[in-house]
Amino acid sequence: MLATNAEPFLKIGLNHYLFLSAILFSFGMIAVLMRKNVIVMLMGVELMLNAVNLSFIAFAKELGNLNGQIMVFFVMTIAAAEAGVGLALAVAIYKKYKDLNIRAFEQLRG
Amino acid sequence: MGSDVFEITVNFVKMVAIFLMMVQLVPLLVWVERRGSAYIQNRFGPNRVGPLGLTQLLADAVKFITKEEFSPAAGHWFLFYAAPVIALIPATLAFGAIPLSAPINVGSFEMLGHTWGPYIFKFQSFDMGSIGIVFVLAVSSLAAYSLLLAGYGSANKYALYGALRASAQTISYELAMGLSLVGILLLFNTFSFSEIVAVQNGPLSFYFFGQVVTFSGIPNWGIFYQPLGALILMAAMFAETNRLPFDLPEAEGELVAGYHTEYGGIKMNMFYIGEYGHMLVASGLMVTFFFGGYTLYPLLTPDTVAAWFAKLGGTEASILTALVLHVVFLAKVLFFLWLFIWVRWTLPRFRYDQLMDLGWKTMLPWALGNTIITALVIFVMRTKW
Amino acid sequence: MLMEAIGFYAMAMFLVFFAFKTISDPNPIHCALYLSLTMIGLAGVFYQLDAQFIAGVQMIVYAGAVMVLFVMVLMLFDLKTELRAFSRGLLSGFLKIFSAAILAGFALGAATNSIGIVDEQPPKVMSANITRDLSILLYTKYLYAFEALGILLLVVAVGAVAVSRIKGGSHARD
Amino acid sequence: MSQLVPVIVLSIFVVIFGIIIELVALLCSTAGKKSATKLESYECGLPSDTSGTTRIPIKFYLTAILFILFDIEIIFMYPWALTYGDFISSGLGLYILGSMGFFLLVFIFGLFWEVKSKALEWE
Repeated sequence: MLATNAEPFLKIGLNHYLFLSAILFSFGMIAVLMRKNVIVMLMGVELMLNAVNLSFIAFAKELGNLNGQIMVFFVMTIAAAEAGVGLALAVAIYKKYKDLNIRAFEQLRG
Repeated sequence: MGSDVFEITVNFVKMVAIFLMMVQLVPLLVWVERRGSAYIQNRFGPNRVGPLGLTQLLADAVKFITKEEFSPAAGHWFLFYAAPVIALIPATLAFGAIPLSAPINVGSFEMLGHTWGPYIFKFQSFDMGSIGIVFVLAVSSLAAYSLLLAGYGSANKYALYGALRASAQTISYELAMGLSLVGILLLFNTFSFSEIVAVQNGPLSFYFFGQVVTFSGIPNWGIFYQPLGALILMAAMFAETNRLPFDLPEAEGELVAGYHTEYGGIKMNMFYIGEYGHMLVASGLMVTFFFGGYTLYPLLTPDTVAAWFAKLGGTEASILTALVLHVVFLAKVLFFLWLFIWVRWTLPRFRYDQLMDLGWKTMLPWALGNTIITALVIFVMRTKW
Repeated sequence: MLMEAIGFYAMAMFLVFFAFKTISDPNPIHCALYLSLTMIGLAGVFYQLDAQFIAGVQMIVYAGAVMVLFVMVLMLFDLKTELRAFSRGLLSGFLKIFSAAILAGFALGAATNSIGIVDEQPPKVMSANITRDLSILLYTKYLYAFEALGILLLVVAVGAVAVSRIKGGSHARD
Repeated sequence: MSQLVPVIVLSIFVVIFGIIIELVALLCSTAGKKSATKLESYECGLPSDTSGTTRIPIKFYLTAILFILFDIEIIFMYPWALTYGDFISSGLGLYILGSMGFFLLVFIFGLFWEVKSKALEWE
């Protein structure tokens, strides 16, 4: 009886990984929405991308199909490029306004 | 780690032993370095304490442990104390993945009224199988963290600047290091260390316009195919370990002592363990990729050595074979470690702009050229015309 | 099965803990360090899910390069602990919390509801050498994407250099 | 999973080893007077001036970002090197050489551009 009840928790499958991925994604999203520091927001974006990578890989394993892993490879590349450009912009903003608060970006017009 | 108590215990003990081997090498190398530098510079070096100054190491250890412990008030004490511990991890994990000798086959035996089945123990902390090389690169890319943490935790301008210099240098030379390995991977087409060692354990044989050409008597070592790759890897390793001629992070004329300005006593020594561990990993990688790993064809291969002990049979023969091959590996590694020390006391230090120019504008293009030429030659030679 | 479950839950707790610390710590450098620990843990999970090469790439690219860049940039700025790490403002704060909660609920709900979408199948056996199959796939089916990424990286390199050349101070606020 | 356990165990062991060494050193350390001057950051004996931002050249950051981009390009070469022999032996040598040749061309152009635009100059 106990064994059958505990089975959904003990038999690790796709759902567990998807759930973990969803939690990490939510954390990343909260960081993007609620932090003030631009760089911490970028970290939130990285966390979200990684959570998506996790679900890609979980699906790849479940379906026995390597396309998901290839996709993760591409996502990682683009995420690294995005982090590079994002940080370059943050450095440029910091040089101008001596501040990393997201509010500093409101000045960016014209 | 294993399927039963015996296997788990042996694997754990093996792991700890390999780690302690790495740690134990440090005082010995420090002694070799002091005496060797003294020899090179026509001095005596430490020769008062014990025979040949060997017990100087014990005196030093006592001194290190009894130094006063404190962390700078402006700094971040947790990161300050964490940095030396983190410095140990990359070298240890990378060294654990390199095969140090042939695997040991243990036949089934009786102990405590229980038959313990046959085991195979790899002579390395863990076998990462088909991604061994990627694992080593991945782990050694974490080395920049301990430098950055040390610089940040000390709250010292020299330390911070030294840490930034050190990590910029480490990551710059990682490019040349990663690219210099592509040539050898193109040749052997595998990420597994044991397969690379197995390929090199044989006569020199390669494709020559679609025909296999074999030179018996010459080992099939990577150095014969990739001399430039070996040279670039070696130079990049010097920069990765932050040793002379690339020890800009601790250029005392400019930066006091770089990222370990605020460190003293045993914490300083832990950075040394990390540095010498990196040297050990570098030597191990050189030996494994370019000098046949633990084999020495045609004299000492797993087969010929096993034939010596054929009379003993079974487990004992396997253990003795592994030990003999391990001595072969150690001899090769010690040669490279001596090379590290020799170069340190021979060459002067670079300037920082020269260092970065060498990494980005000289070694990276050369490694790229090496890769392209290797690919072209392999394509021309292996295609059946 | 039990060992697998213990491994998974240990890993999951590690990840969730450090991800939480990442988004909640007031000091940005600590955030970056916690995030790099999260990345290393994710590499472990990838390894466990038969993506050995991807796990290695995750370590090299994320833990070894991107997060080092983050830490370096934060040291460049010499930021102190932020007294107000989270943005404030009554209405916008409420809206943010509300939308974050709704979106998090959507994500978790999607994960929960996806139970049963993928049919129970006998576990497919991945081929013996996944890395080799992965690379063959990369250079045949996904060749176009691969070349496009090469060009994207070139563009990003040029762009990053150009952005970092922007002179500061000429149009400063004060 | 079974392959990952030894790595985790060894990492934990090393961390514990390091902590124990630091604790032993802490216990054995000679007690000295803790003065404010001693706890100050070392600046060659001058009174420390930790206020004000340390100015770090932007170069370090630029080097790091270029490192990331080139590192990814190098990582793309690893799977290529792994399967190069397979492609050649199945008669697709020219295909794989050409596809990587284009990628390498872009790589070399990028490196050339960085050198040309003096992004890699240190003075």
